[in-house]
Amino acid sequence: MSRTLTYREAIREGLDEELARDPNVVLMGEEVAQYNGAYKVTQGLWEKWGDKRVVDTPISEAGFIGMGIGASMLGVRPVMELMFWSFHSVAFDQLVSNAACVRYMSGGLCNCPIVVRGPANGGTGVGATHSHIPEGLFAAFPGLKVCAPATPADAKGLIKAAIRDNDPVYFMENTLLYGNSGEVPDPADGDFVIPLGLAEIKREGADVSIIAHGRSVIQSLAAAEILQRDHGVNAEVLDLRSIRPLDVDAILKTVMKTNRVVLVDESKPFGGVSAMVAMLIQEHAFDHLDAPIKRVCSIDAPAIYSPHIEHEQLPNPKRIVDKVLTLR
Amino acid sequence: MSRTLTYREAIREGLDEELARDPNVVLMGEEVAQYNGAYKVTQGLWEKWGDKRVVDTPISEAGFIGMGIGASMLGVRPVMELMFWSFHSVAFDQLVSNAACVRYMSGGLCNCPIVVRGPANGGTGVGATHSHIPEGLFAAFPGLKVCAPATPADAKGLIKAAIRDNDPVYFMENTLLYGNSGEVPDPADGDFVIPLGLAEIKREGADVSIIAHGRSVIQSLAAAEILQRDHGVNAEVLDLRSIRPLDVDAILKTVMKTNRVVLVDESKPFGGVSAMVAMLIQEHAFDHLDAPIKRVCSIDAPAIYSPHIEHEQLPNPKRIVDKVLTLR
Amino acid sequence: MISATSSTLDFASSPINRSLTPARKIELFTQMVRIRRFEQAALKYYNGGKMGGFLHLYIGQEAVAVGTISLGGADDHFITAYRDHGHALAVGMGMNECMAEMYGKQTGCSKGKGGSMHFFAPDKNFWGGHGIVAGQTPLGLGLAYGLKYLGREGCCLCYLGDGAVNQGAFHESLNIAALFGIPVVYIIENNGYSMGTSQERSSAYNGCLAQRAEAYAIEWDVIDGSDLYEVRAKTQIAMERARKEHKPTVLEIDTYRYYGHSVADSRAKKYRTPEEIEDYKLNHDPITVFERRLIAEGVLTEELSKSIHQDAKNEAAASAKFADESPAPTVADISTDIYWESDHNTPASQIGHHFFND
Amino acid sequence: MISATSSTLDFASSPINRSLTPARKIELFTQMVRIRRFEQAALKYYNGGKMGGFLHLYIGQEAVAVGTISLGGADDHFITAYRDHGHALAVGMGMNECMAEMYGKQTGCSKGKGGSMHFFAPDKNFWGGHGIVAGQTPLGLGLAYGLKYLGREGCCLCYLGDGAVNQGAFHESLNIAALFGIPVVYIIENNGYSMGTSQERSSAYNGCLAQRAEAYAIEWDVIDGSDLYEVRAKTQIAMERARKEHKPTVLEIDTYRYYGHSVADSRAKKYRTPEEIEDYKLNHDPITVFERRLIAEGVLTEELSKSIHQDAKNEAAASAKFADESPAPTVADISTDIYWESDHNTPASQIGHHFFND
Ligand SMILES: Cc1ncc(C[n+]2csc(CCOP(=O)(O)OP(=O)(O)O)c2C)c(N)n1
Ligand SMILES: Cc1ncc(C[n+]2csc(CCOP(=O)(O)OP(=O)(O)O)c2C)c(N)n1
Ligand SMILES: [Mg+2]
Ligand SMILES: [Mg+2]
Repeated sequence: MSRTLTYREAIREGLDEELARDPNVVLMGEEVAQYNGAYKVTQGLWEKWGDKRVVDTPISEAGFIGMGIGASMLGVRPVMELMFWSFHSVAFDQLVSNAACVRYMSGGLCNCPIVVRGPANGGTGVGATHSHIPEGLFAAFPGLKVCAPATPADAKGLIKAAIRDNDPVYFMENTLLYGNSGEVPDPADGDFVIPLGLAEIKREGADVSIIAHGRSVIQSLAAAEILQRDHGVNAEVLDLRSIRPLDVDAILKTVMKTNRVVLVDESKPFGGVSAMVAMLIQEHAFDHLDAPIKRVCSIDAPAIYSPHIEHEQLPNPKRIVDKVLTLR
Repeated sequence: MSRTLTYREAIREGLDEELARDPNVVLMGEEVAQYNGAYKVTQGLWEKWGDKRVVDTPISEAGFIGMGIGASMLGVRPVMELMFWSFHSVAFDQLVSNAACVRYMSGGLCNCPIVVRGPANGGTGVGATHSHIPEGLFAAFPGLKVCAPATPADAKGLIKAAIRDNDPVYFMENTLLYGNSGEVPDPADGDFVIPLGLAEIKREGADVSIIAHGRSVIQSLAAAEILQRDHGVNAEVLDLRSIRPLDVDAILKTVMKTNRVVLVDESKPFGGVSAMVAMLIQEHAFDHLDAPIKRVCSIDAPAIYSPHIEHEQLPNPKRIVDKVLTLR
Repeated sequence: MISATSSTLDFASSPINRSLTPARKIELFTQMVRIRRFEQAALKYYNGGKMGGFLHLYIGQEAVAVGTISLGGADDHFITAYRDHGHALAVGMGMNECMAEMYGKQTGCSKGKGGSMHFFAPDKNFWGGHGIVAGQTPLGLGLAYGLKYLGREGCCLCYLGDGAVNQGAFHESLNIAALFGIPVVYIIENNGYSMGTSQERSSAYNGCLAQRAEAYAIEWDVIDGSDLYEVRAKTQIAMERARKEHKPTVLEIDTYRYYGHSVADSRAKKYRTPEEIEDYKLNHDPITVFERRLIAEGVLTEELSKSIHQDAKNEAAASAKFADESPAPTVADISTDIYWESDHNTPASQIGHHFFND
Repeated sequence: MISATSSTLDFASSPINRSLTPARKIELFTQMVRIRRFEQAALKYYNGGKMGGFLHLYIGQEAVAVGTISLGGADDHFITAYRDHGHALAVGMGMNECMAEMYGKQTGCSKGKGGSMHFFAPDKNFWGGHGIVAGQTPLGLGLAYGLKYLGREGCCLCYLGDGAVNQGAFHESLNIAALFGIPVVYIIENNGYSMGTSQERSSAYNGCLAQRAEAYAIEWDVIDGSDLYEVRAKTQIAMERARKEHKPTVLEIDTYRYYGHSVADSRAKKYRTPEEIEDYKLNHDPITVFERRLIAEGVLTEELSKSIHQDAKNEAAASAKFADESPAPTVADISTDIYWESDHNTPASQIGHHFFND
């Protein structure tokens, strides 16, 4: 049986279930406890679980994320909220040198089962420093895992997998998805976990593959409907869900089916997840491509504030449709 | 007329000339003054230019790089040394939020003519946290410029261009190149500046294009000699020199000439400069490719310490040769 | 927050305040009123859906920006965090360009690219408006370093919140400021809360936050932010120390915000009691306190005060109209103001690809 | 550096030292000697080209690691920076695995993946060995947080250098430590220099570096690092405060390194005078000081000392032989120890590509 939950509620339910499952799971971050979270993802959890399990921290991202890493080496399972993933910039050393490298540099003696989660997206009128899109940035570091769910069910299933994973997992949510609703399996029907590393076809199609992750999946699905309705193009939409591990097989499979690819990625165009996916496709499915791989990324500038124009900078259905149509 | 200088001396000469040209140029960083620089790039400059122009800082990268950014907004031209570029991790917010975004967020009212320079490379037995390769990471941020010279002449010409540029330029040197010698034009023959954004063919060839930057250029040139001698393959080696701005025309030109490409990039394989270059090539020269674009990156793990094996993790002539031979 | 041990000295008699002409006093009062009325208008139109993102109101803190910035000379510079409307108007920015910025319009001070958190006016020595907590503290250090480097006798006032003191960048800045002798004055605007977290729950300290300066042998002081005279008197000392002796200071100015952390703050009334807010309005509101004072001094009348309020209200309403009628940026505008060289179409900007849109 | 106002108390009579048996005293002396002899061997073979990267010698600082770590119980944990050989041997790691690590061999404590700066032995409560200056300070906080969370009565000793105090992460850690009541003891090993920069040129401070703790209402103390008894007596107080009261402490232990910052330090003899170094060797060398002390106490004889030195020398030489003869990692070894799940071949590790080698 399935109920409808918002993306926000789905993550909260996942956190709540993991708090119940494992007494070593502890949530921490700025305003996650008494304030219920800046975006209310952790609403009610402090009241339910108390001071030990849900912890408000000072505005010291390097300090408390490093603290979580240290505690995890001893067996605690910290799930740390960055109020915005953009604030990774002040904790970067802890995120990429300590969390990513400590296992390696100790020859496998340490491990670091942390989750860092929070919203990572543009489109909310908060300007350039608050709108970084760091999936590709972190996936570039071996030792880290990254995922970016697009739907409530995926968000719940993946946050639970992330918490149980024994490696550092950076979990990228999206402010603009928090209010979206979708079906999520009922806990009464059993533990609902979606493994990292598994992409999902969100829409079957035959003419072109649109490959995306996070909110770009939702935009791609909207574009696919327009393509079908107005242009008779039947697009397949593949949701990566997890960036590292990455479901390369699923990527190659859809490419071999449609022979045409558009990648949709909220990153800036220099690099990002999509440049890597393009590299993999052209390397491993070269003979299956009928046209160059195209991308729809954010327009190459720091994120603009103006609400009048902000959504034009991001991938949106119109830009995706236009790009797909250039393939013909 | 030309003299032979080491890469280290060439950078130093460039710094010295710019200190002489513009009284607002100031060098700062850890141990750059009295100690002459951890890698002796700034040797003698403090003695020559004094406390005002060459400044030792505490071990506070966020503090002093942020200070340089603030000073630059007022007209000072700070050239800041990161003892290792790997220490970007503790100054990341200043580097990517303040330096990259302040012009944009102010609608063009502020500008930030800073240079951040230092070695960015593996291969020196200092382990994972000291061996990050951040060219691609920073080039992903619109607002930043990045270059990575491979030869003494390029190092001198580019550092001078970087200092004169009115935007933030992140200048990536290489510890393993500091001692390399090469011809550098004599200052008596005029001001020697190499503009950012200009790639250079370092070796002409017809059979395959090897595209690289930084020390990978040197490795590629060595590989090209082996390919010629042992396999009769005539490789062209294109040195990107500058990562952003990027000489896309030169890239496409060599690809259209040889129709086969191997990218050599010391980055880890998820992303990096090479994934972006591959994306551009397949998009804009799709019909000119006779084979998939291949890459030689570092083996996908944090940098290993062991001197016995460390150089196997990096691109090296053998790995490049092997990769080129797979194209046939 | 207003500390219990608030001073009973009368700072009206400090030389820096005695030198104020009646006209200048009215001007300072007017500035505070203008900030308040501007923000009340902003709140109204934010709630009316005219703006994006956050709106962090400065209401209740006006004496800090107006008092400190009133001391600035030609070579004194200012930089603050995202709660920046008060400082912007105090340095002399117009309501129009500020309101238009929040509306995301081309006529905004940052062309609609920065928004509420990112006001800038380098021509008025105002360097923003910064969203990353404490990220501006090394920049303020750098502005002051620049002044010293360029041989200008001035200082930089760098503002931050009580929650921001726990960011590493601030600590690094303090050490460098003291070590290098940098003319920077850090002003902690202590409104008692960082979002929903009280000072006690975010900071460990000895007496007060400013006292952290002692760790670096930096001078510090605590100021009652409801008294414009006190703000001016004590800040002036720090600025002179910076300008003349190249020595930094940390000032903690106790103040209060009436509203939530931002307008989106759903819990503003949960972590503070209505009594707490009411007490502040009655007894510590910097505008009311200064108004009473100026009336007692015979400088201001109730009538004049009313007309100042009315003028400010009108000016704010006009700025909203200006903003509303201004053109929005175009898609092409997204791609400018990224590189100086590109914006100036220099030879350097012609070489290689700077942008990677297809 | 040894401060001028070094205490004249005799810490031999502190209860924690009075409780030492003669055998245990010899053991502590032996540990210091082993560290020194190990490093002298390391230096020899480093210069002989057997190792890569840096070699940061601990010689001169031995009483700090040995004195503090000797106080550790089952639930006390340790973490330090890159100058980590002393701590490693003091927690009980073998010379073989340490030397082999520097040689970059499979038999190294980190399988040759970490090198000199990255020794680890979690089974001995030793968590590294960290290269980024002060990057370990939040980790130490976290280990101590973990102890408290898991309900274990222990503490974490987290070491850092005098230059490291100027990193933001340390400051953030101190605030959290005090605010949350974390059982961490920060030990500043003050050897007077960060690379070529003296304490005076890198830090602004009031009296001493440990005093920075006052900003957070944290207890602090200064210790003469040449006297093992003093190190133990004062550190014990801090550890008990942590274990029993969940309160942090900052200790500054004045010490000295004989050699350069690292062996590559070309200027080690330029920023310090030969007299400075000589004075230290004669009057403050922790091994000499403790040796004299134990001889005076009748616990040690010169002969026994000699044989301890000789044994340590032999042990170090044997470890070099062991390292030399051990196998180097293979190319395949590069690709392990990245993910726990992959190393354990779990179902999770089978899904999706974790690695992107072609
Ligand atoms: C590095 C960073 N972390 C978190 C935030 C989110 N945030 C914005 S304002 C704020 C509270 C700051 O409080 P304070 O410094 O007291 O300033 P005030 O808002 O009271 O003026 C937080 C947590 C941020 N912008 N930057
Ligand atoms: C963030 C960072 N910046 C710079 C360095 C380079 N570095 C390594 S050790 C060192 C000096 C540290 O001095 P101190 O903290 O006094 O420790 P000591 O070496 O004296 O034990 C520097 C600058 C680094 N490893 N990490
Ligand atoms: Mg506040
Ligand atoms: Mg030191």
